[in-house]
Amino acid sequence: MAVATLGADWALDWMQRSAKAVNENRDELIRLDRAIGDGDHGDNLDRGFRAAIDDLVTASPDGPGEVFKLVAMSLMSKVGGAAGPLYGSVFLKGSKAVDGNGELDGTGLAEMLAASLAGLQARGKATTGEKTMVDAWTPAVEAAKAAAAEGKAPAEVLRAAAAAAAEGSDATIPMVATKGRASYLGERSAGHRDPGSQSTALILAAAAEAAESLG
Amino acid sequence: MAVATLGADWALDWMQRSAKAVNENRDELIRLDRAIGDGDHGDNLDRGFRAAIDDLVTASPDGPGEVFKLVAMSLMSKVGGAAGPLYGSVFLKGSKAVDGNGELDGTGLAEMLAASLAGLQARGKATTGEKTMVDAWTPAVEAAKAAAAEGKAPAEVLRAAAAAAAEGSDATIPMVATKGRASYLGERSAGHRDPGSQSTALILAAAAEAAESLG
Amino acid sequence: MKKIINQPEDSLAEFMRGFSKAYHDVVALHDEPLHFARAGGATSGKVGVISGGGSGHEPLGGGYVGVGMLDAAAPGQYFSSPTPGQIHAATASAHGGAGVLHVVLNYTGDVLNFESGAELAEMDDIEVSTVILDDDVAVEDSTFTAGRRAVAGSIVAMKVIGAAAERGDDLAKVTEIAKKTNDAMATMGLALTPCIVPTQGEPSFDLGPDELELGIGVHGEPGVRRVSMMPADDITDALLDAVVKDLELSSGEDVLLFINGLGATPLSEQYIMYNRASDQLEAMGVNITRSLVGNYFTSLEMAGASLTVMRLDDDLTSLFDAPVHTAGWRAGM
Amino acid sequence: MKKIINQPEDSLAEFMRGFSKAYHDVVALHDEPLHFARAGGATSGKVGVISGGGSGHEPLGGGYVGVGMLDAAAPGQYFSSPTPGQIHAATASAHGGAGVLHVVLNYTGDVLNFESGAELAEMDDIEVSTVILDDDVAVEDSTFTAGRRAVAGSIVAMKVIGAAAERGDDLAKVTEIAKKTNDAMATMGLALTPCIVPTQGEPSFDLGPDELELGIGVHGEPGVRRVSMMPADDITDALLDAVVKDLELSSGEDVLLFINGLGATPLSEQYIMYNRASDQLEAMGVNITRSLVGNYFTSLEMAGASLTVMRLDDDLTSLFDAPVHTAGWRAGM
Ligand SMILES: Nc1ncnc2c1ncn2[C@@H]1O[C@H](COP(=O)(O)OP(=O)(O)O)[C@@H](O)[C@H]1O
Ligand SMILES: Nc1ncnc2c1ncn2[C@@H]1O[C@H](COP(=O)(O)OP(=O)(O)O)[C@@H](O)[C@H]1O
Ligand SMILES: [Mg+2]
Ligand SMILES: [Mg+2]
Ligand SMILES: [Mg+2]
Ligand SMILES: [Mg+2]
Repeated sequence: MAVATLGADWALDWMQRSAKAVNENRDELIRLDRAIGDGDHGDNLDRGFRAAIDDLVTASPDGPGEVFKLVAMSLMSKVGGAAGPLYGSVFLKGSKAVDGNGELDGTGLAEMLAASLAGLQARGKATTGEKTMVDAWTPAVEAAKAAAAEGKAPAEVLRAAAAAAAEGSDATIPMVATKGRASYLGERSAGHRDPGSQSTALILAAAAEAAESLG
Repeated sequence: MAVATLGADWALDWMQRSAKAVNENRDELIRLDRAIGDGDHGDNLDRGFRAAIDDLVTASPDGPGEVFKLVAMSLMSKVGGAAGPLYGSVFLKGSKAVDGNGELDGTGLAEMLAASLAGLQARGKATTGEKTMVDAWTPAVEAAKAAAAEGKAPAEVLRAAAAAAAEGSDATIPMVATKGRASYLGERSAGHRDPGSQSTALILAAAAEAAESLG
Repeated sequence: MKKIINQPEDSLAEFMRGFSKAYHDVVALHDEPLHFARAGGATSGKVGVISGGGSGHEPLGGGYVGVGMLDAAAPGQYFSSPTPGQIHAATASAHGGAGVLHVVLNYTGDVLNFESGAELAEMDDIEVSTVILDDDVAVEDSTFTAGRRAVAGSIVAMKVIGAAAERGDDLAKVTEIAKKTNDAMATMGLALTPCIVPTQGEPSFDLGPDELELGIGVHGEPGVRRVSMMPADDITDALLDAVVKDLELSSGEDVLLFINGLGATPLSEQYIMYNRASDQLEAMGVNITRSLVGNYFTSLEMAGASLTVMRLDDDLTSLFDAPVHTAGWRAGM
Repeated sequence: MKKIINQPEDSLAEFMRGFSKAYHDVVALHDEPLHFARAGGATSGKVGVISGGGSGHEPLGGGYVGVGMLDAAAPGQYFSSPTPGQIHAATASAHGGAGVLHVVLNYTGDVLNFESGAELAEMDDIEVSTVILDDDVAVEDSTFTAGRRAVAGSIVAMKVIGAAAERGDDLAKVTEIAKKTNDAMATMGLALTPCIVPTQGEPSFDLGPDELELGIGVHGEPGVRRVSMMPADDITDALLDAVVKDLELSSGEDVLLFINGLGATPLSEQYIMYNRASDQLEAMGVNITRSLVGNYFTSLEMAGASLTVMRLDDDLTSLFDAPVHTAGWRAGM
């Protein structure tokens, strides 16, 4: 039976799994970004998550809130590109949503993800349908909220979010970009998956796996 | 039976056939020069002979001496590279060897070719065995002299010269260059035909054909 | 990947170290956070001018830092914008007490990171003003996109803006000139072959052996139209038409004509474009009073070029002519 | 052949026309015979300095004509020396009454054509002196070859020689400085990819996807050794070793370190070489008192670079530092 709340261990494991997933999918993310952007998304995130993991190892964060804050700072100071400040906001706002350094139950997770999305949108000013990572985050947050409202366990909430993010990413394929570098292509951006939506799906899948591995 | 002397018509026809041969072998000469030089020999000579033909058409040279002098001036002023001044000297000294604007018999041809070779060597300071066009001209002159001494007709003298030039060019293949651009390669120049010896063989073959076409 | 590098991930650091040693009389390399500043430090009482962006657009990075141009620059990773920390540090290095202008190239990443960098600088009580450059007409300006991109014209903008700061204009005035400069120019480019970012190891895009791409982005972002190879005159006309239309140029006007090479295109090909464009502009009655041709904003070893036209008045002309001493642009001193 | 050209055989003329329009304040293009001269004409009483050689080594041709460098230049076809007529005309344009120095790059074609050009000029009663440059150590100097080749160091030689003429040295003295300059320098280069001469339409040589060629000639003449790709540090060490050995450099000496790009090699890669070479020279106790990095002598769009070291004394240093205003090199004015 799944654990009822997630703490610092889960948060650390999530980040480690994210770093691994990004690293394994580095070339794929580069390929996606090359089609409608400048081809550096895989490199940016790989560098950023490596730096974050290094920082996490030297610091000893007490709870998930501190983990996310450290990750946010690493991403913002090491990544650059659009992904740096955007994922930086995601984790910074997420960290603030974690009450103290408390553990997160299903509802807490859904609230944290909602805060992350709000941070992303405050920074990037994008809404759904603009072919950005917002198109993965928005359905993920909705799915997490629905699962939490049904009283699902944290691992299930995260799995629902991850599945919705993946679908959301699929849905970016036919879209015409109106934000970010891909928007410079206009109609020619249609027919390609948005790289940021794909990295979002990878990162949320890592969150679910980390929770599931707790049993 | 072959004609006994060659005049302006032959000289003009020679130059036209030379221009054609160089043009048809332009890529081959480029390829040879690329292996041990800078790849422009075909382009240099093609440009030079085109210019020479243009100049010949507007001028109306009275005899072979005038034809060769005009060609020498065109090559020297239009070609550049090593081939420009070298072939320039060849035709300039050749033109001076033609008595007045007289017709050339076998002996006259052999003398003219000998003067050409002397001009080439005065300019380029190369001797045989240095992997240059001198290695084609030297046997050509010897063969022409021998044929003339045997009283051969002009066409036969030139055919002998052309055959010897072709053999002389073959002989450059194993040589190590010690003059011209190929000398910068040292030992690595061995195993490749010298492009200038090849163009010499083409030009002397054109001389023989022009004579043979007179019947 | 055939490149003169050691470990791909060390390339940037090694290049920057070599650069700063070779040009130690002009620029200083600062670490943690990484940025370039003038060797002499900030000029007291002068408006500071900084820029920044992804590396690989040579000689940008430190190449335009020096008297008459930038006070500092924040170089990101290859083709990736610098971080807020770098921008903050560059701003502090450039601050001579009269505020700092951020010259930002219009890419989402650059804009976001410069916004955060400006916030950090303002927390230090440095007055920051921002101009966003977007000279590329290949991408239609529309409220439905992130706007137009910034390409080679940016370098001329940095030159003109730097000269205004150097002559003592205040922050408001320098900002105004910066906006005017951006409005006065339009650029469009093309690429024939891609480049390889060392840390990516693969070509930034694929083009057939007989294809070229019009309106290419300087990071290899796809352009407007992929077409079969055409003669230089046709290529030039396609670029010039778009630029002239955007600027609504008319007979009797004075302009700068600027051909920029993307890296692997010989100068001779750039001058062939210049030759055509100048004939066409003259035929329209436009006066080319200033010219610039060369690799001023590359995409590593991409083959291709861009064409920029900038409308000139007396003030912009004298700012363009003002002395400048940087690694990448030197004149009059 | 992907190039921004029209008809291949028109490329040179179109490029030169574009170039001379863009730089009409510095150089003038003269036709029949084709050559470039300073826009203001010869300087009365000054020794004239001319050079010439095949086109494609950009920005050579007209790019180094101007105050502080050349008075005139005779550009040949791509990679083919100019004709005696061009050299004669360039000599006449450069003659200010104090004689003219021919700065000749050591290739048989160049030497032969300059000899004839000098003869023609002397028939006009112009005193001509000649220096033959041969900085390339890749090719062993030996009485059995046509000697060493002239490569990138030639540009530094032209700068130094031009400065000596500009300060008023007479023909004998300028010639002496020219010879001393040539003796003080050594260069070696490498190539990663060939270039395509427009009129040839094919790569100048073939190299495997994982090969490089050490000691390559600037026209694509085969080099010393074809080897597998190596790290930048190893490449740099190989070039530097040959150069240091040739110059018999020793600790405590002052030198110029010059990295030259052949066309398609990004500046960042050139600075990676600079970074390594400067560390190595410093470790030997050699002082790098002057630096130069960039595309000063290209082979069209060849990828590759060369490394030049020049021993400096006070006089050569001040000539290197003297003001210069040409399209390709500008400083101090
Ligand atoms: N305004 C925005 N809001 C949300 N996401 C954005 C925005 N702009 C870009 N993105 C995301 O950023 C991704 C690109 O990131 P990255 O390649 O690292 O940066 P850059 O575009 O600077 O090279 C896009 O795929 C998209 O998902
Ligand atoms: N000193 C010399 N004497 C005679 N022939 C020479 C000499 N130097 C070079 N050549 C000839 O010139 C040819 C090269 O001509 P070309 O390619 O047109 O000139 P370049 O070497 O200037 O590119 C060589 O193949 C060789 O036959
Ligand atoms: Mg990207
Ligand atoms: Mg040749
Ligand atoms: Mg990027
Ligand atoms: Mg040649």
